[in-house]
Amino acid sequence: MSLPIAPKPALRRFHQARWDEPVIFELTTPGERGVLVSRPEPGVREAVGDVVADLPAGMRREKPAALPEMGQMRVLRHYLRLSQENLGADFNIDVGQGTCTMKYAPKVNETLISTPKLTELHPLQDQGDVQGILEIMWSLERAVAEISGMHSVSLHTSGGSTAIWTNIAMIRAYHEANGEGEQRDEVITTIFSHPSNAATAKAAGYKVITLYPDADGYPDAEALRAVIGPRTAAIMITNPEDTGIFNPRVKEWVDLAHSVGALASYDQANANGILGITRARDAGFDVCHFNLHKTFGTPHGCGGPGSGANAVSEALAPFLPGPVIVRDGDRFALDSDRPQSIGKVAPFYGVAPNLVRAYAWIMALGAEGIKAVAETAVLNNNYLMKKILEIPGASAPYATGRRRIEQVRYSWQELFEETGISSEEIGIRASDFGMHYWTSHHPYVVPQPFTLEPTESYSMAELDEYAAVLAEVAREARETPEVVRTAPHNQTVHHTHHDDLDDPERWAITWRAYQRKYFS
Amino acid sequence: MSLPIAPKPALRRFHQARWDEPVIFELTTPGERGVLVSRPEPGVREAVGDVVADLPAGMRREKPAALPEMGQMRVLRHYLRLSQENLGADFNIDVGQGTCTMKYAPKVNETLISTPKLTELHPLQDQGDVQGILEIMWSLERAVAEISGMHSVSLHTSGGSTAIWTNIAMIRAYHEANGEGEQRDEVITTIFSHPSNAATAKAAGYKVITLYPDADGYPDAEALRAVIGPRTAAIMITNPEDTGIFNPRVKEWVDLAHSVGALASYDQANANGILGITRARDAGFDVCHFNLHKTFGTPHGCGGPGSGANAVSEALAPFLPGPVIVRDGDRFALDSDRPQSIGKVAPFYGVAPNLVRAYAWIMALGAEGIKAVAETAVLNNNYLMKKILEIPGASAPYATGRRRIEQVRYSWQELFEETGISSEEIGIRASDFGMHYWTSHHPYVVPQPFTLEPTESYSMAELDEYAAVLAEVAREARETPEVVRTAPHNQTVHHTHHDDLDDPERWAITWRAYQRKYFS
Amino acid sequence: MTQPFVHPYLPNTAPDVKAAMLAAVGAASTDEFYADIPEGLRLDRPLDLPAPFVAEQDLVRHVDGLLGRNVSTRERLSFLGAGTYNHYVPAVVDEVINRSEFLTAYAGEPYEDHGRFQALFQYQSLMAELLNMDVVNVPTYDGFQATATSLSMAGRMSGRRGVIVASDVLPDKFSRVHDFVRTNLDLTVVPTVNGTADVAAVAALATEQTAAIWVETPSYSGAVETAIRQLADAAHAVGAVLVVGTDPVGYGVLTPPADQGADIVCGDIQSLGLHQWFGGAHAGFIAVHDDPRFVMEMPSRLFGLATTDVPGEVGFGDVAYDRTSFAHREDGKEWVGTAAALWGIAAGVYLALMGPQGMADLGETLLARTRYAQLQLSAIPGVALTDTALHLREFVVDFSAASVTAHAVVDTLRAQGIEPGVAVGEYELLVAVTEMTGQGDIDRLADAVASVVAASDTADTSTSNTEEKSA
Amino acid sequence: MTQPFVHPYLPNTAPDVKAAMLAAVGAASTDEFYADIPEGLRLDRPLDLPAPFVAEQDLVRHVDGLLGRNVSTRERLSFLGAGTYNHYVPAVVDEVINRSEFLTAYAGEPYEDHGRFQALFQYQSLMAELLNMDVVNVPTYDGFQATATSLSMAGRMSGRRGVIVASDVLPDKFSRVHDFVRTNLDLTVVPTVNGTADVAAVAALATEQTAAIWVETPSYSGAVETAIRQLADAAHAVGAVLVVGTDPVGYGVLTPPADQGADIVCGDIQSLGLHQWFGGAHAGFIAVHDDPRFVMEMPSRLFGLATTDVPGEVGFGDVAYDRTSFAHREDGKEWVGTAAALWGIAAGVYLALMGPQGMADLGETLLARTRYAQLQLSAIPGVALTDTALHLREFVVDFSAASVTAHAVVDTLRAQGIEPGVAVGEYELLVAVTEMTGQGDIDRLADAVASVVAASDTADTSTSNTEEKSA
Ligand SMILES: Cc1ncc(COP(=O)(O)O)c(C=O)c1O
Ligand SMILES: Cc1ncc(COP(=O)(O)O)c(C=O)c1O
Repeated sequence: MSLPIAPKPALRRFHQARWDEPVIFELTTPGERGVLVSRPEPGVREAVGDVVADLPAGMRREKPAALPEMGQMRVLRHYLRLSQENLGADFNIDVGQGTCTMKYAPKVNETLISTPKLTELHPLQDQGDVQGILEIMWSLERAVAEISGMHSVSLHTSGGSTAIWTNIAMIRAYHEANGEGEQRDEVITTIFSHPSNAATAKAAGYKVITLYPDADGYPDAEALRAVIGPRTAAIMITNPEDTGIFNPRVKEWVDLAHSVGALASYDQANANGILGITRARDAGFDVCHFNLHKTFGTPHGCGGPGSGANAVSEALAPFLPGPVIVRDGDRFALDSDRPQSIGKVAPFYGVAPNLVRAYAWIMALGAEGIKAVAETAVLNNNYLMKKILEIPGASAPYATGRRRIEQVRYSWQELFEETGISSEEIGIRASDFGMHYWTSHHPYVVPQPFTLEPTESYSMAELDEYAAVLAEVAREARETPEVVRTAPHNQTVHHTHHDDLDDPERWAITWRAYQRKYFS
Repeated sequence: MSLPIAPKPALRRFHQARWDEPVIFELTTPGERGVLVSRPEPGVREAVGDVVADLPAGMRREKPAALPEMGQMRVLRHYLRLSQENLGADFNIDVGQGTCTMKYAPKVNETLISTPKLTELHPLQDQGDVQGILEIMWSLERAVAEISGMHSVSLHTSGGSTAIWTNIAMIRAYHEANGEGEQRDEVITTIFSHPSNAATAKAAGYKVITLYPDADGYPDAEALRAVIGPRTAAIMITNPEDTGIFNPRVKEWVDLAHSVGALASYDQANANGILGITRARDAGFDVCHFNLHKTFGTPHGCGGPGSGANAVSEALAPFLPGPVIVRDGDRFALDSDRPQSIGKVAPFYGVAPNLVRAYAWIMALGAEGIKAVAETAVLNNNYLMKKILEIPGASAPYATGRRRIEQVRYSWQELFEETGISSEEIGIRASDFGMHYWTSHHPYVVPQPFTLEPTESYSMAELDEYAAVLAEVAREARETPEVVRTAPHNQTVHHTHHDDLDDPERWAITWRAYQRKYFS
Repeated sequence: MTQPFVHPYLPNTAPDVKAAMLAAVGAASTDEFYADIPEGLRLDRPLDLPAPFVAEQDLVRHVDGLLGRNVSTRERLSFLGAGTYNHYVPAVVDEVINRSEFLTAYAGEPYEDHGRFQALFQYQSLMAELLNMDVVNVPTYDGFQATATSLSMAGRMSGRRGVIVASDVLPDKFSRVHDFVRTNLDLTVVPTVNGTADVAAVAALATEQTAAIWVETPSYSGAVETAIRQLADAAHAVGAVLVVGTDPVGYGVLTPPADQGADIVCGDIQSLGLHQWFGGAHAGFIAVHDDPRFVMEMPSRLFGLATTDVPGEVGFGDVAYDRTSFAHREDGKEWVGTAAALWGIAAGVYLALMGPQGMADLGETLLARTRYAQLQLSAIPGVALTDTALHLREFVVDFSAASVTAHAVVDTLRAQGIEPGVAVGEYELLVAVTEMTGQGDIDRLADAVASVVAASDTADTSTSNTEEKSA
Repeated sequence: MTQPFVHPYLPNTAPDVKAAMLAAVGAASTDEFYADIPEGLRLDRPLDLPAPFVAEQDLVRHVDGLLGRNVSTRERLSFLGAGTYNHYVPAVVDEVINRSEFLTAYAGEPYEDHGRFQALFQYQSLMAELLNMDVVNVPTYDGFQATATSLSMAGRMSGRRGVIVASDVLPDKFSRVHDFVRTNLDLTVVPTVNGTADVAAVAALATEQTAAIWVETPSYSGAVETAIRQLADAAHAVGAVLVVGTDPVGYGVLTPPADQGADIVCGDIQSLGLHQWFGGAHAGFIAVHDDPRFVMEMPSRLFGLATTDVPGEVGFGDVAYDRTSFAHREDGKEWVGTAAALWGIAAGVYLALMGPQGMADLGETLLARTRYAQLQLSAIPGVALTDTALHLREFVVDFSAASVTAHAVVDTLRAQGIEPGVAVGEYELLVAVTEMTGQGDIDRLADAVASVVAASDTADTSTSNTEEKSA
């Protein structure tokens, strides 16, 4: 063959890196060293003697920890190889982690945070030495307040769910402060609100009432009316819900809550489509949270650290975790003198690198840009929905014919009925094309679910590519189902057997447990 | 199947990442932007008017440059995908780029250089503002002087070959200064000295005489005696040569050169096995160079920037490129007042990031460590040689039964005769196992050559793995030659056709040329 | 500039693309997509945010300018600890966690995210070796949360409410734990003696209502608990569990609590390869034995080994996913969400680099330098240690005999570029020493403290006490 | 500590491994491997090097300490250029070239190093679009080398020795080029008029002995050559080629020399996505038309497209490898070696990010700010421009009318944290303006200069000249 090169086929011929690396313990070589540590100086040794030999009886570790012994480059190589076996959002069209808002985490923000002036800042330094970061945090609080319409903001938590915990912890403290702590022992949520709303409320001691949507998939205000009452501490809802459907009667929900003395808590992790469009406080919510690692462009780090932002009305402000940042002219200070505060929710003041990233993200876009984020996210979502619904076997249950906000919970139920191929299998096969989606959307109220949230970050061409892959896999499900069932084929590893993972006799959660269970 | 996991097979089941990305121009979407640039302020616009419209006739570009238009994340994704399709030394057992000394480039050095105090330093700043980098450069010069035994060092060049050019440029200036510029028009080198010695001498105007080794593969002193004389400007040799063989009579060579008034120039790019063991000046050399990107652990960057260090005797010191760093107590300064200097060899003072890396590498090891580098490199090399010579069909021509220093030029001639499979084909097939070697060792004095240089960086286990792969490919060459011939199979791309590349009518060196030749 | 707003982060703001996409879905404008949002809830003005820096170079100048106003512990000599420690982070750790593949990934399957599963399984396994325990979770948010959850686990397992707090706990940690568990558990604090647990008092308090005894080692003040075995026995005697909150940094030389009877060991891994990050880089571990009663109470993800269709291939998956709130909402164990996986990967790389010898060396260095600092400071007239316990990395010095407040010491030394520690009482200063604070640094601290004390001595003639205070 | 020397960079220094390897090859010690090195050449003492910092943390402290003594252009207001420029480097550029895969790779085949081949092919292609030329090399060391080689190519092609230097060339560049070509070429400098080429004088000098006319645009002083077409005609009239040395940064708005008859266009790409690096980040490009007479004279590698066994797969390989010294030693064209590939990848990423609009915006910003700076400075009494040519990014101001030396200006402004430029004559200062120096920065410079001049004015009553000097 000679030039020119033939046109590329419709679908990418992908193969993920496969290094077939052993588990790191198998790479050990006695005597190798990965990094050397500063050792006590002769003067120190002389002064203190042999501190290890002098340890009290029983306090000296008998056998060295059975960590691997490896040269530095081999450790590096091992982990670099593993990294290539991981599909970060920078690499794939990461629209398949619906509700998780995988957007571009701008590289410039990585540059900004990589200064020792942040990495090596101690939280208890002289406040005069930390004015820069305090100003950034304060400014970020103010921006979140404006975006939510709320009065005060805390940035302390390192994830969305712990921010939701903080919401309920503040609600609990509020009712207690009003002498209604005992009386209000119920929290109402909806099935398409993120599970952490239910789970944190339960952990805080509440009975959880979960409402199901009406026939059109809209949150059911009549159902709410039926259960809400003097025992209600709060409604805790996501909006748009995990279906991408916005509750048009959300204000009515909030008003209902208030009418019985309950508070309204808004899980705003799904805010990406409504930034600058509508605000939590304007609908009357008392408290809400955002995931900075979703909506505000901080990276997800394989599952954290994220960053939660809790925003509250003036009435709830005294309950925010402490300390808070206060501004006095050009100076910023930490104020811990807050008697009604729920106290600490995290060691210090939040995930500083993520706070700087989120701040930089906002400052790169401004009001106009942030609104464009929302508008582009919904445009992308409705565009992708059109593409997906063209695939035979795919559907978007509920609110048929209506637009969605930033994501859609789809269903492969039709395809499943026709072919027996499950949504999970389709997702796995999609990975053979360098894409994938996540299917943990329990309980499967939507059968054979998959949730796509294209955010603002992906180009039209990429959305087309993603839809084309799903169409191809759906075709395979009909025409060559074995290919799908035995997938993945172009991946780092092959079809994995999960039975051992649920059996205490057989599971192996660490290498040492594995060795003990199977080789001793 | 259930746990435990079966043992891994002897050879890694590798597949390199395959993203099947188009050439970047095909990713363009009109209107997208990758990064925005600071624009003239209103006040500037007012003062200067429309500078573009005001350009003199013919000076304003008519059609915008046909660069792609892409959002930032898509540019990033494209290049990140390409990066995974590249096998850096961090990823593979990179012993196959013989003579290139692929060693660990310590990651800590990347951290050290990534400060704005280096990246954003301008070479013409107030010398008071650049004392840190000047001290590092000065100290590195001193270390190279000690390692070579030479008097003075320049770090200006950005590669080994340009350092060799600098050697011959200094030699030329020296002879000219002595009135022998015209007379001395020949340079003598050996066939197993790196080609750049011959090529730079030619570029400097010299006639090049190339000597072949004696029957044992040792540089042939009698051959030298036969050609050396009053026309000789210099001998320019590598030692150990590209075969890994050290010339035991090297002092005799240098003395011979001096006896006819010629200079002796030492290509020390292959010094990795002799650091702290033997020194250029101690053998009488007048000038030598090191590749900091080989011996001193700076990364190769896909082919540069590297960094060359030229070291010279006191007699040659006046000819070093300018400026030089001078120390005065605690202060370091740049001295440009050097009338005999050959002048500039590069824009400023060398590849600063590499100079800092090399300095840090030396300071991490010290005298004991650096000698251990050499000893470990030769241990690794002789160990690997043993493993390779156990493979039927592989041989190490010359000096049979003797040890080598840091590398060995091997031959697959026997295997080739038996199977018709060439060394190049074997190298390509090895890439299916995540390894490879380079075969550009022209002219093929050693037939079907491959050169392995394991350096000090690879563990015994990795050397075993490398040898096992070659053994396997050699077995395939005999038993399933088609597998080898049609390789690669587990790579980013498949067997590539190279005919178009040598035909001016058909070659396509840029996208625009390709479009013009094939699509217009 | 009347160019349309096209932003590098928003490819589909390119006008032609946007128009094509709108056309494809049959919408006249993006407004149509918001049909479900009532007019009354629509924000009718632009957000009131500062003018942006859309050119990347301008953004950098702005943010660099702000961060440039910070002065870090690299520019000060720092003995600050109290939860966040100044340990060395090997460059390879940062290299790995800054890899785009890890940094930007989230929740892929064990196929396309094999690397993440393996890296986190290895983290679990490496921690397990350091702690001599068989099960370690994918990190939760921080050591505060890990401890709160560990105590809650004990409560859920036993159905009891009582928790005896046997050690001095960092007040902020106590605050977090208390608010987290207070609906389900009652915390009773038993004052320590000479820095560590009053074993007899603790044992005496343990009853059939006790869910757990909670020990911290090193404690708030850096004291190492040497009576874990006895405390475990006391717990076990009443059917309770021993929860040990700890910092794993010392277990290269110290006996891990599991070897002394601990049932749940938990804490923070910031010391293992994470920068200080202004207190923003914490991650919590919970370690238990391989006992399903314990394991099934853990809320976090647990990655386990699995076979694949190909012999010898190492596969991974979620162990007992049904525990989680992902699977069962409020019927799961507490909840699981985005937590601190990347920090776990970092700690794994750190432990792999350090190896047994590195951790042993580190432990020894910490013990030695801590002791050295204790000696140097307590040799200053008027300065005393508050206890004679074994200390790792932190200890408290008392200036009361010198009549100098801790705040005065802090203020004076800060003016010299030294952060001498955290004032934890009127006269008490919590000093942290790590492998980053060498002998010269400690000597400098001691000299500076001696000057402050001497200066006050001249001002105030009260006698000084060179003895260790509680000796 | 009597532990054996085991270093993290040297895995096989682990004693058991070393012993096993020695045993495997039948050697008693590593000394045996050096049998060929005569005793007399063996160094019989340890190298005399400073004591190392084997603990990584100590190394970092040491090197950070040294580099910490630098004060960078981020901490000063810098108008320094003269070959290295303060342009903005988008973060994505650094992310890509810092990827381990690119950073540590070298010379793999187009299979396992497909990414490198594609990235460099794309670099060539992106540069080609900016320059409107069909062939661009894999970068050589720097713009100095690129120019020296370009002229040598002209000499080799024509067999002639004459080179007419039509522009003001940076003296260091001239030095490098001269020493490189002097054996084969004679350089004749024709003085410029008003900053640019004296076309008539150049044309008059061109003969059948002329291999090339060499133009620099922007010149040493930042003057843009507007008569390239005429110079090309002059060259072509005698069978010579026009070699244009340039900085590609302006070609988003300026007509590229190829459109005006240039045969070889060469220069440096530091402006395209590389940091200043103390002058250590240069890379040279050579661009020619797709004419084998030119292409076959290029010493550097050239990557070209190729088909593979799989339709639609994009393959790559070396174009005309036989040109190179790799293939034919001294019979190749000059030589090829490790040069500056990574910087080329960087420049490719930069151009892909910038796109046509970004490069147009950048060009406009540079022209506008340059002009603005010229206006602001020349408005100061006693300060004049040295020519009226069109300038891009750099220009020279003359203080002779104010009787202030350039060095005095530099010294005074440095004390205020401003690097006002490079003194290039007793009274002449070369000032560089980029997209990084905003209006406020330029105003600050002008104010500072005005103060210096005013101060000297008070001291010295000589009249000042507000006219542009050579106008
Ligand atoms: C609506 C909603 N709420 C809460 C969360 C939980 O956030 P996190 O994963 O940070 O705990 C998510 C994340 O998926 C979400 O989509
Ligand atoms: C012995 C020898 N000399 C010179 C060189 C040339 O170095 P560079 O590639 O930096 O030009 C090499 C590199 O391969 C070499 O091995």
